Order: sequence, then structure tokens, then C-alpha cells
Amino acid sequence: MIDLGVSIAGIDLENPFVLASGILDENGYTLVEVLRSGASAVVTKSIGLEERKGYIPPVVYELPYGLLNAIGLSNPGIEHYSHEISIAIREKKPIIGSVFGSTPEEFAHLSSRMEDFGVSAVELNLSCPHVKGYGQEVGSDPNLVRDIVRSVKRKVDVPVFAKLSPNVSDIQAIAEAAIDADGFTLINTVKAMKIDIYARQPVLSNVYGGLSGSAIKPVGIRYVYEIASNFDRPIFGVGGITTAEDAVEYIMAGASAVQVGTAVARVGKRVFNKLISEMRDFMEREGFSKIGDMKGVALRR
Amino acid sequence: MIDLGVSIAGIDLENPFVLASGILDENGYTLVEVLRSGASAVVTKSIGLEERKGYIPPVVYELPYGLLNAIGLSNPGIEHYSHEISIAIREKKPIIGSVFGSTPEEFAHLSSRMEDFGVSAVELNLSCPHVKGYGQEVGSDPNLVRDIVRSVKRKVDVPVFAKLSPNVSDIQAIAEAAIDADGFTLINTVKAMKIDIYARQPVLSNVYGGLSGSAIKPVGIRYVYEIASNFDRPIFGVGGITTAEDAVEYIMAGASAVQVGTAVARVGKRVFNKLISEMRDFMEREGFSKIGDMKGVALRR
Amino acid sequence: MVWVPGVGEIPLSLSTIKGRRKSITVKRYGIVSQALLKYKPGDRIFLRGPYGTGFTLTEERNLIIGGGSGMAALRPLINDKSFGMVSAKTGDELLFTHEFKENSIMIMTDDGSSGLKGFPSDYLESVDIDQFARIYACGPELMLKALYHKLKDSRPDAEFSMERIMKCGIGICDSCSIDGRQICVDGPVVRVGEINPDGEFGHQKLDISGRRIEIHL
Amino acid sequence: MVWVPGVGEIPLSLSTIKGRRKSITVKRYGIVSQALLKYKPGDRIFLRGPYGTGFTLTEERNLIIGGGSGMAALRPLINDKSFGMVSAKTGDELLFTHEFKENSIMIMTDDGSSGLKGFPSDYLESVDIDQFARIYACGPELMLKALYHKLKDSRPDAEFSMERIMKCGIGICDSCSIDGRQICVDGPVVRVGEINPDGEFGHQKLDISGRRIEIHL
Ligand SMILES: Cc1cc2nc3c(=O)[nH]c(=O)nc-3n(C[C@H](O)[C@H](O)[C@H](O)COP(=O)(O)OP(=O)(O)OC[C@H]3O[C@@H](n4cnc5c(N)ncnc54)[C@H](O)[C@@H]3O)c2cc1C
Ligand SMILES: Cc1cc2nc3c(=O)[nH]c(=O)nc-3n(C[C@H](O)[C@H](O)[C@H](O)COP(=O)(O)OP(=O)(O)OC[C@H]3O[C@@H](n4cnc5c(N)ncnc54)[C@H](O)[C@@H]3O)c2cc1C
Ligand SMILES: Cc1cc2nc3c(=O)[nH]c(=O)nc-3n(C[C@H](O)[C@H](O)[C@H](O)COP(=O)(O)O)c2cc1C
Ligand SMILES: Cc1cc2nc3c(=O)[nH]c(=O)nc-3n(C[C@H](O)[C@H](O)[C@H](O)COP(=O)(O)O)c2cc1C
Ligand code: FES
Ligand code: FES
Repeated sequence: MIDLGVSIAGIDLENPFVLASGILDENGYTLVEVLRSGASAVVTKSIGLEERKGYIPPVVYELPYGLLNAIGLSNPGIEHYSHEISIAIREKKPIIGSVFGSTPEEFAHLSSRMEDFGVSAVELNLSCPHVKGYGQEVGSDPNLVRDIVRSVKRKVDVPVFAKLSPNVSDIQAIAEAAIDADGFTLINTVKAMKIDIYARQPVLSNVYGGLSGSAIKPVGIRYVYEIASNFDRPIFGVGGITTAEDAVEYIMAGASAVQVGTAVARVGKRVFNKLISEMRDFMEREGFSKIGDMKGVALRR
Repeated sequence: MIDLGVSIAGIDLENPFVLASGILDENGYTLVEVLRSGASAVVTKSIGLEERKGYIPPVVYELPYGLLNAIGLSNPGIEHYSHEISIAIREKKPIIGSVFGSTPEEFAHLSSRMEDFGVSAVELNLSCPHVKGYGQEVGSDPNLVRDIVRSVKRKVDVPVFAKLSPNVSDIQAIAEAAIDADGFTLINTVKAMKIDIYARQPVLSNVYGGLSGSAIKPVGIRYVYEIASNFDRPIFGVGGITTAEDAVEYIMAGASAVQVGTAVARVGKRVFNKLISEMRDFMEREGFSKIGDMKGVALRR
Repeated sequence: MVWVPGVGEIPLSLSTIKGRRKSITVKRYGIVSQALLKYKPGDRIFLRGPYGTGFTLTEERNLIIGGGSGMAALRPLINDKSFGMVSAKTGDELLFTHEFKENSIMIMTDDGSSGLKGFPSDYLESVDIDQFARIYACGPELMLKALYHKLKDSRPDAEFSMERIMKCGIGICDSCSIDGRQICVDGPVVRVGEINPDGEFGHQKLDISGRRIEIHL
Repeated sequence: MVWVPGVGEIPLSLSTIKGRRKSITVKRYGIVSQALLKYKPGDRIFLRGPYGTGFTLTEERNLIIGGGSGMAALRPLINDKSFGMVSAKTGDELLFTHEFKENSIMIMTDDGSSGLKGFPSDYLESVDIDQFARIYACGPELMLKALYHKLKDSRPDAEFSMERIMKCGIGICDSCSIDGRQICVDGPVVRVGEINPDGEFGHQKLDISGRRIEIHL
């Protein structure tokens, strides 16, 4: 008997496949469809205090082995988003509320509202541009990360995941700063860009964007492995997962569960059912009966 | 008349395509073959003070869209390497000596020996593990970078290129620290890893490696664009260049010339002649007569 | 998705499909469409796609119901046997009316400045819809909604092209969704029989920030 | 390239090529080969490749000259009409001698413990090399060098399999190069006519760090 169930920071999931933040999660009815397609939970789009239009399109660019995006954190603002959550929550599967901000107070307020709306956990998107510094991100400033995580933890009772940026020199210092979180989500997109040599211009209106998809899987595996080797916190692995083998790689690197983003566009929402059946096949073939039995087996301790 | 010649930090190159460090540049006779295949110059393997065996194989792993490597800076030591340079230098094309170390003094000594051997420039590999910190690289410590570049500049007369790591939070702070260099080389490989889920182990004996090839091109473009936008230094663009269109993308992002690594393995040494003829075709079609006319045209100033 | 470098990118339909030369038809609206209208012959156009579903092509007799720039997407469907119900706000916004045979077109405008006054749905009863092998419609959502109610029982095979904000075109951003389906991938063309009258169609949509808004005239 | 997880990866040749089941033959040498020798039937083997060039297969009469574990790479070439010159340091290191027909093999050892004493090159004159459609050799470089001088004029079509440190197997690390050619890609099998006697072959090679060393017996 193969059991796909996992538990991460106290949240029980019927399978390890969760929708990643920012992908098909703006509209509550879409979240419902994603959950019905097999996802065990969904992470919402990152929501801020105020309504934001995001960047003018082009906001995405497809590469052969990945996707560039600079959506620009478009969102209706936390109060308006409550309606979308109220639609999705009827599916009775965990909703993880993702929030972004620039101060600990903002993060704490947003997380607390998410809790009010009934989410099972919050995920702190610590990878947005940081107003204080220049060209820097909230997630690369350990002191700010520490304050944000602490403020949120003081305010909410649901588990808190810190989603870390891969665009840092020293991920261990950042994870150490975020150690009050109940778990980590690794990784967000890798800063990158594309120039159209015929238009002689950057393709994204924001110039810079985030790279996701297959191209970043080796980077994601590295971060999960490094954090799992050094910290005792459950991890959501995310970045380039398209097949169950990709998910297994993250789990063997130490992830408890995984999130899937770009593949939902590449394959469609049916990617979740595909992952579930591929995972069963893999476990059967390789003699694993529980997801937990694969967790961290590649770590050299 | 299409002119492929470029000049970078005072070095004249017959075309913009240079062999990147660490690829087919251990043996002097191979450097000769690479130069005869059309490369306008070669960067040597990174050479240190002492002989090093590097890591036990597996030291490379092929991904569909890139290559992982952890060669481990194997090299015969600077004194033994002089013989390889003496073989290559007979081709009368520029040789750029790459060096690695952990202190400013080491870098200065190595660079000075390279100059004695007759190189046209030195390239400082600022992306090797840094002994002082943990999990950190020489290239992510601005103070160390500043000292290294200054010490080298005091010691040698040939142009000095600082090769920067993409594994940093704030590339602008590092470039600022390296501002005494005559030019920048961007980028080195992106830290990454791969687990073989059947062996249930990391594939590289060193666990972590560097990702190169197509997967990192959008990352390389971003770094070149960002540095070209903010600093007035010539740039070697490197990372995932396989076609002339890739090279044009780097040049439009602000690079003066480019280096080619992984594609030399993927396509073979004939990649240089392929790049040259593709570049001629592109320039003819698009109405460019000089490489310099394309330089930085995508920058928003 | 048509990109004007330095300006923006918007979803547009092909108004010519067959042959090597394609065309798009753009209504002067905001920043991107205005920039497109400055293009001269020989200028380079940047686009990606086409994405999503298209109308089922037929050489048989079909009914084409277009509102405003919605006619752009319908134009490739016009054949010798087509009958058109073409509408617009005012007469000078009417599109492609000359491409239908004489006596094979009904024209209407909101203000009555050309043809009949009113919407296509007001006049649908005046044509015998059973004679058409296919029925297609594209235009403002409230026009489609009115048509929906008249066609849902008799012609569930009628095809509507839907409009929403489209940022990615590839089913990832969720800005175009109706009832959980991404119109950029599973649409924009959908069959009347697939539409849920109690869902978002004709009632609500998300605006550019993702904020849910009611659809009014 | 055969990988023993947690131990290392080394270049090995296939000693069976045809059919679904393949084989490798490993000489007990250092850490990886010793780890391989502990494998039991049913164990999983990890490999990548095959890379590079192979011997030209023939069903005609051929001459097979093998030194030590070099016989591993030569074994798939053995056919009914093959003649073998098989050598090793001592008698118990001789490989695949029983796969040749009786009277179709000459055996020699460095110490004379089995067959003739000496190297294959010492006895090459005793066979009529013109009778062979193909000539193949694999073994220590100094054996190949001695053979080279005897074959370069008469049989430039003879094929040698070369050995160097091989770290990547895909033409990127330069550890395997001879005269600027990567033996992992353009070799290991090369024709005698392509070899430059004044280059690195038989004279110099790079060791594991990339340090140039002289090739001695
Ligand atoms: C499937 C489909 C097919 C269409 N086909 C045609 C056609 O053939 N001809 C035609 O004239 N019109 C068509 N439209 C409508 C057309 O896309 C809008 O009129 C156009 O987006 C307006 O852009 P603008 O920059 O001129 O307007 P502005 O109001 O200046 O828009 C400003 C910005 O808002 C955003 N924006 C506005 N509308 C949209 C949108 N729908 N999706 C994404 N972003 C938007 C863009 O960032 C735009 O740059 C179609 C729409 C859809 C969904
Ligand atoms: C093309 C080719 C085909 C070969 N085919 C066969 C064969 O079929 N059967 C056979 O028995 N031998 C073969 N060899 C020789 C075999 O590869 C070496 O004997 C083997 O590498 C020794 O490894 P070890 O770990 O047992 O020895 P050790 O001395 O313990 O080696 C230690 C480490 O040194 C490195 N090392 C040693 N030799 C090499 C090498 N050649 N390349 C890269 N790294 C090396 C590895 O990291 C190894 O783990 C072949 C060699 C080549 C180049
Ligand atoms: C279009 C798009 C929008 C995204 N928006 C968000 C977001 O709002 N918040 C966030 O934390 N991550 C966001 N991400 C990052 C993803 O959640 C995920 O970390 C990343 O895409 C890597 O996973 P993937 O390769 O499976 O897509 C976004 C990614 C994409 C492609
Ligand atoms: C096998 C291998 C070895 C490398 N060794 C070095 C090195 O010694 N020094 C260095 O500065 N860069 C080294 N690099 C990085 C390359 O010079 C280059 O920056 C990187 O591979 C990106 O370019 P590419 O995608 O064209 O390969 C190495 C890369 C590879 C693939
Ligand atoms: S436009 Fe992004 S999902 Fe449809
Ligand atoms: S083994 Fe690396 S180039 Fe041949």
C-alpha cells in the first residue's frame, strides 16, 4: 500500500503536491479548479496591503527550458482578496496565504488578516524589492528577515513559512535569521532577463524578471539540500518540478512536500494528477511505501 | 564590409569570441587547436600556487539545458603551467591568464607570474571558496575583492579583468569594490546540484557544483545589463552562449566581447567558426557593420 | 499577443488567417493600440502566439454576429454564404460590413447613426437561425450574455469569443479566467453549451490588479 | 563512464557490445575498480555514455593485439577468424585468451610466466600482417608506441585505443587530450595514420592535476 500523505509543520496534505504562489491563484474559482485537479493545497498569490496593478505587459517570456516573469505583484489588496479565499475554502483543503510587504508591521497585519480569512498557514514572500536599499531584496537583509518573521509569529497562530530568495550570497545566514518560522519554502525565482535582439530591447517591461521552470531546478535542489543539511525545519521544495522524479529529487534533498508553478502552465492543471500517478509508479518500482521514507535520503550527514 | 574586430581594455581581438576559463585549457596543445578553430583569444584554466588534483570524479553532469561541474580547481600549479602557456603563445593570439587564490598576496603573485609568462591580460577568478567564512566565496566579500584587485593592479601592467560570481546578493556592491579592474567578466557558474534518485545520492563527488550552459544565459544577461547600466568598464559576457544570437544578446546588454565555455563541449571546437559565420550573417541581415555598433543598444539610460 | 517594444503588449486576434500574409485589425483605444496605429508598411511587428482556441472554420452558410472590434476576430469566417449582424456604438466604428454580400447583412448601432438602432440580440428573432450551419459571435460581454440566453437551448453549438484581461497568454497568471478556466488557453472561443449562466460569465470579472468587479453596460 | 555512488567514476570499455546484455571487464586497480568488484548479480550499475569512437567492426579475419586490461575493449572484436596477440605482466593477468580459436593466438608475458617472454611488438614480424582485413590494438602506451613504429608505413588503417586520464568524457575538461584532440570524443580509437609521432603520443601526458609528465615504461 502506497501512502502519498505528508504532514508539514502540522498541516496534513493528502499528497505532496501543492500549487506554488503566483500561478493560477488570482481568482477563487481557479483555485477551486486547481484543488479539484489533484493539488493537495494551494498557496495564494502574494497579497499586499493595497491594490496594485503590477507591471504593464509583457510580464512573461517563455524560454525553451523555463519562464521569465515580472508580474509586479499585481493584487487586489488584502481586503478585496478575502472574497477569493472564501470561494476556494469551500473545497476543504488547506489554503496557504502568501503575503508580501516591506516592514515587519505590514507582514504581521497581512498574515493576521489571512488567518482571519481562514487560511491553514501563511507564507512570507521575502523576495520582493526592498525600499531601503538599492537593487536589494527584503530577503537578503538578515536583520529585516528576523524582525519580519518574529512579528508575524507573535501575531498569528497558524504555521508560518518563510519563502526565501535564491538571489543571495549566504542562504544560511538568511535561514538562521528566519529560524522562528515553522518551515521554509525554497526557492523563489532567480533574477534574470531576456533581450529581444531584433527589437533591441529587454522583453519584460520591467527589464528584470524571475526565472522559473526546469532551468532553476538544480539551483532549487542545491538550496533545499543546503538548508536541510543545516537546519531542522520542514521545507517546501519548489522550482522546476514537472515530473514526479523532479519531486523525488527535492524530497531526497530534504523537502517534506513540494510546490509546482511553471509546470501548471506548461502541462496544464492536469499536471497534479500526472504527478500523483507518476509518484505512485515510482514508489512502487523503487519499494517506497511512504513519502517520508524518501525524505532526505541523499543527505550526507 | 563587416568588421568583427573588437577591442576590450586595450586588447585587440579579431572577433568577439574568446574561450572561457576552465574549458579545454589545461593542455597547451589544446589551446593551440582552439585558437586555430577561430577563437580570437583564450582564457586559461584558473591556476593557483600549488598543484591540486581537484575533486574525485564524477566532476561533471550533463543536464538537458546545461552542465553541472565541480572540477575542484585541479591545476598543476603556476610554475608548471608556464610550459602550457609557452606552447599556446606561439599562435600569436592573446592569452588571458586566469588565477585563483584566497589572499590578495596570492592573487598578486600569480598574476605577476602570468605576466612574466607573456599573457596579454589576467583574469581574477573571484568565485572560489573563501577560507575565512563558511559557505562563502571570495567574490562575495567586498573588502576582500577590493584588496585583491588593488594588489594585483599594483603588481602588473597588463589589463586586469575581475570575473565575478553570480551567487551574490548585491552584484553592484561587488563591482564597486572591484572598480580598479580594467574590465569585468560576467558570469561564473551558478551554484547548483543534482541528485540521482536511483542512486539516492548527489551525483557530483563534491555534492555542489556550478551550473553553466543555456540554463544560465538569462542570468548572465541580467548581470551584464545591470553592470553595464551602472559602471563604465568593458565587460566580457559569458554564460550559455551557443549561437551568434546569444552573443548578440550579451553585446546588446553591454558586453564588449564574449567568452564561450559549455558550447565548446556541446558543439565541439568548431563552435567558434560557426559563431563567426552566424555573426556575419546576422550583422548583414540587420545592417550592422561593426560589433561596437551593437554594444549596449538595449540599455535604457 | 502583440508587443510594441517600449510600450506594451496586448491580445489581438488575427483578422486574416489563410495564406502567408496575415493581418490584425486594431481599434484605437489606449497606449498600445495607438502605438500600433503609427506603424508604417515594412515596419517589424513583434508577436507571440497564436494561443488558445479558434472558431471552427466552415465553408457552409454561417451567421456572424459582431460587436465593435469583435469583428476583427470574426472576419476570417466571412464567406460567400455568410450572413452578418454587425453592430457598433456609432456608424463610423462599424467594421468589415462591406465584406458581406449585399442583402446578407444587418447593421445596427447603439445610437442609431447607421442601420437599425439597438443590439444584435434585439433582432435575432428576425432571422431564421436554423438555416445556419454555424453561429459565431464576438463582442462586448453584455452583448454575448444577451445572445447566450437566446441561443442556449436552440444552438448550444454556437461559438462565442470571450474577452478578459490577458497578461500572459499561456495559462499561468489567472488574469483571464472564467469559472476556473483560462480563456487564453481553453478559450477565447467557447461553445455556448459549455457556458455556465450562474458563473462569472456576464456577471463578474477581475480587473488588471485582480480585483473582482461587476460587469455593467 | 561507470559511477560507483559515494566512491568515484572511471572510464571503462564495453567488453560485450552486441545483444541486450552488455558487459564490462574491470581490472582490480584502485578505489573505484575495487568497489566495482564487490558488485553482486542484480546490483544496479550507474553509467553514462558510451562516448567517443569505437573500433570498426568486421566479420573478416582480423588481428587483435591486447596488453593487460586493454583486452576488455578488444573482446567484442573477436570472431571465428581472429588472430590474437595477447600479453600481460604475468600469466594470471591474461584476459580472454580462451575466446580465440586454437592455433589462432600468441600469448606473451613480461616475465615469461606464460607463453613467450616479451611484448607483442617483439613478435609482430612473425605474423603476416597482410592477411588481416583489420588490425586492432589496445594496451599500455609504450606497447602502442612500439607497434606504431612497426605499422605506420604498412598499415596506417590499423586502429589503436588510447588511454588518458578522463574526468568528463564529453570533451570539456581537457584531461584526456593528445595533441589538442580530446580522446574522450575524437578517440579513444584512432587510426595509426592519424597519429603524430612527434607529438604527445608515447612521450608526454598530463596527470590528474594537469601536470605534464613524461611517459616511461
Ligand atoms: C482574445 C482577445 C482578442 C482581442 N482581439 C482584438 C482585436 O482583434 N482587435 C482589437 O482592436 N482589440 C482586440 N481585443 C481587445 C484589445 O486587447 C484591447 O482593446 C487592448 O488590450 C487595449 O489596449 P490599449 O493599450 O490600447 O489600451 P489601454 O487602456 O491604454 O491599456 C493600457 C494597458 O492596459 C492593459 N490592458 C488593457 N486591456 C487589456 C487586455 N485585454 N489584456 C491585457 N492587458 C490589457 C495593457 O497593459 C495595456 O497596455 C482583444 C482582446 C482579447 C482578450
Ligand atoms: C578509454 C578507456 C577505457 C578503459 N577501459 C578499461 C576497461 O575496460 N577495463 C579496465 O579495467 N580498465 C579500463 N581503463 C582503465 C581504467 O579507467 C583505470 O584503470 C581506472 O580509472 C582506475 O581507477 P581506480 O579508481 O580503480 O584507481 P585509483 O588509482 O584508485 O584511482 C583513484 C582515482 O583516480 C582517478 N583516476 C584514475 N585513473 C583514471 C582515469 N583513467 N581517468 C580518470 N580518472 C582516473 C579517479 O578519480 C579514481 O577514482 C580504461 C581507461 C580508458 C581511458
Ligand atoms: C508567473 C509567476 C508569478 C509568481 N508570483 C509569485 C508570487 O506572487 N509570490 C511568490 O512567492 N512567488 C511567486 N512566483 C514564484 C513561484 O511561486 C515559484 O517559487 C517559482 O516559480 C519556482 O517554481 P516553478 O519553477 O515550479 O515555477 C511566481 C512565479 C511565476 C512563474
Ligand atoms: C568544466 C568547467 C570548468 C570551469 N572552470 C573554470 C575555472 O577554472 N575558472 C573560471 O573562472 N571559470 C571556470 N568555469 C566557468 C566558465 O568559465 C564560464 O564562466 C561558465 O561556464 C559559463 O559559461 P558557459 O555557459 O559558456 O559555459 C568552468 C566551467 C566549466 C563548465
Ligand atoms: S492570460 Fe494569463 S492565464 Fe490567461
Ligand atoms: S575527459 Fe574531459 S575532455 Fe576528455
